Amino acid sequence: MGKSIVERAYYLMKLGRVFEERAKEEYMKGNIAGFLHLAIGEEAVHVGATLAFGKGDLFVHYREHVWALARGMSPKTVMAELFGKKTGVSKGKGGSMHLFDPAFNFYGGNAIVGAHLPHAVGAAYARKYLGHSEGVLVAFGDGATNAGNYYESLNLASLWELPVLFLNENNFYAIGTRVDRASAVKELYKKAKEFMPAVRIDGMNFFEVFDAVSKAKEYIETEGKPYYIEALTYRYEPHSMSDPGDYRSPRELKVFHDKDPVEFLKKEGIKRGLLTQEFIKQIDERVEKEVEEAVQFALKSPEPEDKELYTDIFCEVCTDVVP
Amino acid sequence: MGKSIVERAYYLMKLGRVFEERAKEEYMKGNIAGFLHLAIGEEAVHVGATLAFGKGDLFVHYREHVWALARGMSPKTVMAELFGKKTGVSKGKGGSMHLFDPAFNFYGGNAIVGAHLPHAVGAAYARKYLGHSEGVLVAFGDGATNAGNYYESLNLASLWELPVLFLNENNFYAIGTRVDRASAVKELYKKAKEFMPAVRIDGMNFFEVFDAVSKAKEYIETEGKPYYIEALTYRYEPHSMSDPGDYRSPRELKVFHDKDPVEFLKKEGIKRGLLTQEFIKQIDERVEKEVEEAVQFALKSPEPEDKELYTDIFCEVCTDVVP
Amino acid sequence: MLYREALNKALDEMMEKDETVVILGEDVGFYGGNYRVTEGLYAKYGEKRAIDTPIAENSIVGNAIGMAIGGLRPVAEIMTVNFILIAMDQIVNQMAKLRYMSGGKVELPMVVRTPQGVSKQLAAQHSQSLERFFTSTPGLITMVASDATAAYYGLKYAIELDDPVIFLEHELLYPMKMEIQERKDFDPFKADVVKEGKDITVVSYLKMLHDTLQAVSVIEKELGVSVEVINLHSLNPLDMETISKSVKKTGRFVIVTEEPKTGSFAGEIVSKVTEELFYQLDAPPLRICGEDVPTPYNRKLELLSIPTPDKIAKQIIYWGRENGI
Amino acid sequence: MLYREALNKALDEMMEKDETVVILGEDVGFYGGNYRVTEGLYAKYGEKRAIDTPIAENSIVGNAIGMAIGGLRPVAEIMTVNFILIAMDQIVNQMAKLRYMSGGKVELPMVVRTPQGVSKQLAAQHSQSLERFFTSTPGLITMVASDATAAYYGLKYAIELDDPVIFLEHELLYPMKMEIQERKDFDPFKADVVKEGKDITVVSYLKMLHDTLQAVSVIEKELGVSVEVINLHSLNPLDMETISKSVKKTGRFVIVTEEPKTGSFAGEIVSKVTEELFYQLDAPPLRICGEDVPTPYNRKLELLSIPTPDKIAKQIIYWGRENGI
Ligand SMILES: Cc1ncc(C[n+]2csc(CCOP(=O)(O)OP(=O)(O)O)c2C)c(N)n1
Ligand SMILES: Cc1ncc(C[n+]2csc(CCOP(=O)(O)OP(=O)(O)O)c2C)c(N)n1
Ligand SMILES: [Mg+2]
Ligand SMILES: [Mg+2]
Repeated sequence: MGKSIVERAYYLMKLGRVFEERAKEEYMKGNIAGFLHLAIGEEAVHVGATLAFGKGDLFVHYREHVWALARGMSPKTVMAELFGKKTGVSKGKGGSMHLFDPAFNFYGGNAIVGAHLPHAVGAAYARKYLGHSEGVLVAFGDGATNAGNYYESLNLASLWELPVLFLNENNFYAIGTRVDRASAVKELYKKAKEFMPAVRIDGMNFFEVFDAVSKAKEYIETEGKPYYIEALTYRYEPHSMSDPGDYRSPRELKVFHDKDPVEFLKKEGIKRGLLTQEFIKQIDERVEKEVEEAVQFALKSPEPEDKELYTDIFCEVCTDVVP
Repeated sequence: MGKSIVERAYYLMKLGRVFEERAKEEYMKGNIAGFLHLAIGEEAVHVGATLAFGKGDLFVHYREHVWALARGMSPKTVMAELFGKKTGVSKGKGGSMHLFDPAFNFYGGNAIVGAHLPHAVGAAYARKYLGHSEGVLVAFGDGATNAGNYYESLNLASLWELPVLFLNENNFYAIGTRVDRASAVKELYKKAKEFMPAVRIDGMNFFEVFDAVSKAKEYIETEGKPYYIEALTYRYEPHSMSDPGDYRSPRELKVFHDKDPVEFLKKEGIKRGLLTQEFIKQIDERVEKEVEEAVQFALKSPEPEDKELYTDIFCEVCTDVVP
Repeated sequence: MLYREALNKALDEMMEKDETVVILGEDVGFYGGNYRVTEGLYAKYGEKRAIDTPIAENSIVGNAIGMAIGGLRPVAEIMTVNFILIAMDQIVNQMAKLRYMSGGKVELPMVVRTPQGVSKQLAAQHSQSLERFFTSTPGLITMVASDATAAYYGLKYAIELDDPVIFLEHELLYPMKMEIQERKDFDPFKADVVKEGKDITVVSYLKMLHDTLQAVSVIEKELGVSVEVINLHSLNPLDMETISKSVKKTGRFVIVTEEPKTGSFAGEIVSKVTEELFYQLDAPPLRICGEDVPTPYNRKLELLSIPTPDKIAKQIIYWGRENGI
Repeated sequence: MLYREALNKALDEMMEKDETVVILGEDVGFYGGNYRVTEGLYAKYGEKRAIDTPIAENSIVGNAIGMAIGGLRPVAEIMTVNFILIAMDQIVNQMAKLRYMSGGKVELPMVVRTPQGVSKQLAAQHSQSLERFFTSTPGLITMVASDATAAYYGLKYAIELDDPVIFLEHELLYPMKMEIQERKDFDPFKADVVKEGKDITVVSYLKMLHDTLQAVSVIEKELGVSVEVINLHSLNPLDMETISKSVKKTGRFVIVTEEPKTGSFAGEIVSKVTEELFYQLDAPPLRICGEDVPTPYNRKLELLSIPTPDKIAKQIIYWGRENGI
């Protein structure tokens, strides 16, 4: 793995971490509201996968700030969206759970568990039909693997031979329900393996994620068929800001904190000679600054105008006819 | 296998066959309307499974006349239902697709593909909770195995350890779509085997069906866990009376006609000394008579009264308050 | 030509013209469609454009959304409206809302076509009209095709539109003989006054429009009035202008739909009319709708559960007399 | 006590009394419920009676139907109404129709509880009111719990009823302090006149009832009238008797709901009132509802999208003046 990729990864993982820690603060101050789902602890999956995957479409769920930042979306417009401002990526209409930007092939931010899987399958169909070479990545939680959408999507991607990478972020919990209390098959990737190659990886380890996704990308784009990765990861924070999160033991938390993906990348990067203390320091400072700027940008941005309530429902033709 | 069971099986399979052939005629005469789905060719599955399964709840789909007859429901009230008469099992309100009779633990007749699977899971939960010893059998087509309901039900029956026998009647077609054009996994039972023991059997062979279901019943009722059987079978008729059915080759039809389950049982029964020509002749005559009686009963039965339009929507309490 | 052939012609022409138009659904390809609406398109455009799907309605709509995101103009068929209930999340939470919640960044040029209504003895789970679910969802366009002209031009219009459209057909209209009238300027958002009159305004669509038209002469004769009949092509947005103009003239409003009355889309029109035209109304508005029951299998009961030409006439005549018309 | 505690008390008492009562849903057991409505029940009744399910709403409702068939009285929780869209087939095609299509042979004593409404900045996919989908489906009872009394008695009533009930709560009411009034004779099918008045009838329920009550004194002062407020406990069946009596007295009708106006349940009530009481009405009926938009995240826009006490007052005052009240 090249030095520049690891450097980029460190920057993005740190950016994600600091961005989200700050979002949490801003939530407590009342600048952000609604559901705020933090991915702190899951950065290796979000950043590793995004970097390895290249430019293909991303479909993710409501826990998506780090995905968006890793994709290159600006911390400013993402933060502004969390603040509900006009300058937000979704004009302040979507909020934390609904970041969208086709310019970055970034399609949500979906808040209905599993509902974006069929979108990813359809998009892969379209891209393949139109002769694009890039595949589609869809990420979803352990909780999403027990519902119909999931299963139908595995079948269709396989049946139609579509270049979809199913990335299952198994963080062991769906709100308060531990994975084994919801899924009869405890190793989730096994629920996919009749349909496509399926593997399980350590999602706390950037290198492992990057390699697995690189390999998967290669497979889906050359074979034109789907692939499945179950990445074991952990969210350090409760499900959302309104969850007490008291269903997890301190012991379990410690096990995963000891595997902190940002710390791991730092240590391992230095060990492999791909990162330096100097570089890390620089990045840490840069990230603090960027996040501060993002918050300032969001704070200073205007609210959407009242008339925005009625825009973006329909295209022009229909907007004209709707009373 | 005892002689009496084989005799009973022959009677029921023949009854099913003649009943449905007659239903088809009556449909053409205009005495039956709507969707009429015939199970001609599938009798070994319906009768074999019902006889082996004992008294536990049955949940089946719209192709259910033979299931109902095998369960012991009267050809008269079933035929009357097809005629839409007051004396029908569902008072003429359900028709061919909706035969229900809790007195026989018979719960449909559901016309939404796959929608009855969650009912079977819930019923098994209730029965187990209430301490019943009998399991629940749910039958469904190959077409039902590609949708969410199916998958969720496999997971739940396994997760909750419920005595459900999933009986997949793979007749190779969902209306005009051949099984391999809809399911990425071509051997359907493999889609269940991460969740429970799953086997594939020859559904044209009564003996094989009876044995497999007996074994499955034993398993679910002693282990309190689900089991899966994929029975390969064939519907000789088109999907329903409104389907031209021209998507299947004469060659394919011949292959399966050569395995006619009624003929097979006859031949094999005689060979094994479990049936006699004499007995068969008696039964054939009896069945003709019973079906004729059923038709006469249906013909002579009255239409439901007009006021029936508004009954059976709510229980008494609510019926009183609804304007 | 048959009504269903008008739909087929619309699909064929759009697919011919624009290779991003694809159709998908259960048995729409190789089999030619359960009601033969998509007949011939598989042979002509191949399996990549006439896409057979498994029985998985939630995916059909969800996949169509993804296809629209990915640059296609999908036309999804849900075999009958009864099965669309499985896809309600994709329709209400996704299809209708993605544009809005993305601040306008995600556009979904897609159509979900489906036939609805009470056909003949298909019983409760196969005999429903559900326009109320779509018309009450902000973000959806709900069109109806009551005749071959609306079927042909309306469907083409829907496919060309950049918004998600629910396009409702009626099972009993498919085999009906009708001609497509030359209507280059067809605008689904303008209702048609199919019969002029000056005393009673009757609005309807789909099969009920035809039943209403059959009832008109009896009503006119019995009440000694002239009836104006309006045919809607779009239920939401609704052409209140045409309705309003008519009601201002007649002072009396009737809506005929097949949905069960309580909670029906008919109630929405009645509310709009009452709110806007209260002082112009000379009689209470009348809804002629299906009964508030699941549809029974028995034919006699089934016919009791929905309006028929005879019942439409009787109810309007009764109401007319009660209200001094 | 809190509103949500009234619900908890109802569940607890019913589970205590009848061991066939079970609850099921996402996080209802071990976790105690997303809104803590089911808190403590897992500890008290065990995992077989406070059943945690995977995220599979269609199964939750479908399983509950099966449980009811199998001899239990299940109370299913759908975490929020937004997710019930995934279960619409089970609700509309199964739960509502099984009794009818079986000729009365299958009885479903079951409740599906779910909170709805616009909470605070949860955006389009998590901020909806969907009573129109249930109230327009023949075969379903739709109850609403607008206060602790209706929550407690209403839920117990629903659980004891032999029919399938959709029981709607409101997310913003959960943490509100209220007392359960002693109402042994509580009948959800009778609406309550919560405030008497003689000039305007205002009907509402759930959160909007509270907003309406807040608006009343301003309205009364500004218009110099007295307002009668009716609180519904059941939307279908609907207690038209109480509404009718009130409108006959006041001659003026207003309905306040949170649903987007077009196609709302409010429209159904307006239609019923207009049909039945046309000649008693002195002014056009008024619907105060949510706007016809998906719910935006931004707080200012969100508040523009739904009625508030202030807007309710303004709209009624404006309408009153326009119509000479
Ligand atoms: C269909 C649906 N049901 C319920 C919810 C409420 N809900 C939001 S997140 C969540 C848990 C999802 O867990 P998982 O898929 O593991 O993702 P994670 O939150 O762990 O990233 C639930 C139940 C929802 N948003 N959508
Ligand atoms: C959810 C749903 N979608 C579509 C249909 C229309 N439909 C009725 S039967 C059928 C085919 C079912 O095939 P299969 O499950 O193999 O059962 P079979 O008819 O072969 O017994 C379809 C698509 C339906 N009834 N329900
Ligand atoms: Mg999780
Ligand atoms: Mg089949």
